Amino acid sequence: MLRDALLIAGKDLRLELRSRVALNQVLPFALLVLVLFAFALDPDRGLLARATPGLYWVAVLFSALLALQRSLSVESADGNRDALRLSGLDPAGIFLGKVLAVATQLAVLEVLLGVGVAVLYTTRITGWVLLAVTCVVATASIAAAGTLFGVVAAGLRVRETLLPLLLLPVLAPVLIGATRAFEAALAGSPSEGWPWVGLMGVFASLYIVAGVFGFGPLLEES
Amino acid sequence: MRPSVPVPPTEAVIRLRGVVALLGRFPALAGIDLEVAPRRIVLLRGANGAGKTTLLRTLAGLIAVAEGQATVLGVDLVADRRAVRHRVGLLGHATGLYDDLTVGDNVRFWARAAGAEADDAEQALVRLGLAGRLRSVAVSRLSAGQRRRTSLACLIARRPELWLLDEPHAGLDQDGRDLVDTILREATAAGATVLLSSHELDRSLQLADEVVTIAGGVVVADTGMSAP
Amino acid sequence: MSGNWGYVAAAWVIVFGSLAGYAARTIRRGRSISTQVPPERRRWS
Amino acid sequence: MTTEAHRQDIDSTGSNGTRVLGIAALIAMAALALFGLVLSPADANQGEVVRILYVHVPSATVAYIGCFLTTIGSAVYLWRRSRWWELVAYASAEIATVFTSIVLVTGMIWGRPTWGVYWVWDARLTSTAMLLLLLLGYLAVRRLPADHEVRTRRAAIVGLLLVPNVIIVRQSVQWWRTLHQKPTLLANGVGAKIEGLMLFSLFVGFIAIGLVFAWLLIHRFRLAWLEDQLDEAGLDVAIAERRAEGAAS
Repeated sequence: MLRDALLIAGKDLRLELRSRVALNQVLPFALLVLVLFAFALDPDRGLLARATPGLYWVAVLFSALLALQRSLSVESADGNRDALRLSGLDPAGIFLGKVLAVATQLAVLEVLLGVGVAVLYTTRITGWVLLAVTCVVATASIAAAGTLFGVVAAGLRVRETLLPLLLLPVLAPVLIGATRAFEAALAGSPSEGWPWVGLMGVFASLYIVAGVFGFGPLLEES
Repeated sequence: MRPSVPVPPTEAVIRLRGVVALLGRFPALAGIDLEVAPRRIVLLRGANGAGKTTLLRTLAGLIAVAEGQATVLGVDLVADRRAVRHRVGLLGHATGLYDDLTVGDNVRFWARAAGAEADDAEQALVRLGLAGRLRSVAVSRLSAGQRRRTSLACLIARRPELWLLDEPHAGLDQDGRDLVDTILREATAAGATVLLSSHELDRSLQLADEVVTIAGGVVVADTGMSAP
Repeated sequence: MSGNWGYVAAAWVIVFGSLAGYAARTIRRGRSISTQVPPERRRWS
Repeated sequence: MTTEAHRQDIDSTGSNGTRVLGIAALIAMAALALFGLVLSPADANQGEVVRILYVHVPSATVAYIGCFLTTIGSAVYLWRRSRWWELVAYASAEIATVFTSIVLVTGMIWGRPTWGVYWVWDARLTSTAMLLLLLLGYLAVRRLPADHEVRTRRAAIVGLLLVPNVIIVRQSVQWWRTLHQKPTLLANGVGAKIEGLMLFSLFVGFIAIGLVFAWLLIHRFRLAWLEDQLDEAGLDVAIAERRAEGAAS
């Protein structure tokens, strides 16, 4: 299972290195969202500074949708789904591999977006440990739930509209949790942030387990 | 090509009894009876929509058997059709290749996914004439014939026990078609069994040991059930 | 607070109305579809 | 509402059992109207609006029951391939959606005179709204224009995660609101002291709404089952036609 996961993750990351879709399209989109928030919320009145953690995670969430669509569209093209089923790869391994690849891309995106926030919104960054751990669990949550629901929506004509409808309500706790944890870290009171990390940890574990067991049946149909 | 024969030679590789398979609500196979002995090359004939592609996909364990009995390579498809998948090689209309990866990446990935070693991928690339400049070209920039060769390379690297080929000659030049025939003969010599559909009638009649004709999702003619 | 009957009425009308509407729709769909199903496949009739 | 079920008509989803159930539900609803709107007194704090709760609270309960049935049905379907349970999951999800909408709308109507606003970012309201969205997601997948197998498998995965999702969403929203403000809004609401006739009216509400839920569930299940049968029945004909096509050539 682990071997299969690494094989799939390696393939997906190689695909990204060769095509640069996330780098050339998703990252600029994320930065664009940051700039749009600045237009919508007047930076001079302090609104932007107070809303920074929430805006950061909303930007991550929207970019994640694009990254997920990309990650799943490469598998639904031209018989790749059949090829995967014929390959003898463990479905759980395929799931974990895709999650790993998406999470890696999101992590890079989060770091760059963090730099963007620090520069554009002049945020003073404190509470490094909490920030980093929050990023890890939130990214795992988004990648796991996103990959599972992405496959639910994959291969259908309505997938572009179905994935946000399914995924965003489910990710609401992650958005709330990651935002509160960031607020706590930036406010210098990390102890308020750790319960949220725990909640997101539960969420991530739930979806990883669900994906490991549910991915087989999802690949199987038809 | 290494031998790959766990099936005892007298046992039929494929044994279908009244197999019904559905595409959505449409019974593309409406009761197929078919028996294929090992090491044979079988040509599937039939008009468009007769059920050739569905039959090949059902044999590969991709489509569920809705009614009837089916055994492929000793695996009961009704009970567990997943168990047969990694032992067959299916070449369909779709290539199953990642457009943004290179030829070499694709063959290596699918070979490793099937549990083959790096050597097998390398040999397959050489065999299909893809070991040179083409190895590092992205699949999206290949011609149809070159894509076909890449798919075939992925297939060879898997070393399947049962080859299921949907129009393997399509899109290939003269050399490519000859190469396909040679590869298939070698595969049967090494113990594998081949089912193919083709519009290249003269060529495939020469290649095939027997001809099975299907129409309306059932077998209407079979030139020989007897073992060679 | 006695002037709040309007809210009560609105809520009850919505509850009874939507349940009745949904029930009627379910029955009507059941009727139209069961005429299409062969009788031997209708278990409870 | 259930009067149509009385007719002795075999071309429907009704049966003797559901007719009895339907009559009982109608009587209970009439009793609920009598007790809830006429016999029970107005509340000391809330006044007449307390009467909304007699339908609101039981609706919330059956909505939750529907969600549990959806998750259980999806789990059994994935585990045992039971089509019966898959249909239970689908039927109860649709009914849960109806009741969740009722809960939200009646809750908002109750909130306007009680709090002065239709909507507050209260944990209960917010998580119920998210629940409605999750249910809509399940129904969207179950009604996809795709193969039967595709729809049921994918919907079952969504349905399986429905209750865990609701629990996590609830937890997160609860923490979120309590960290910001004290949840005082409901202090003089549902949990407050209710006595005598008011308690009995609420009890009648549970009976009546529960009966309606059961009646709806049986009929909706049978409807889904008939849809399934229709597919199956078409199949025999299709196979025969397909074979004839082969014989003709």
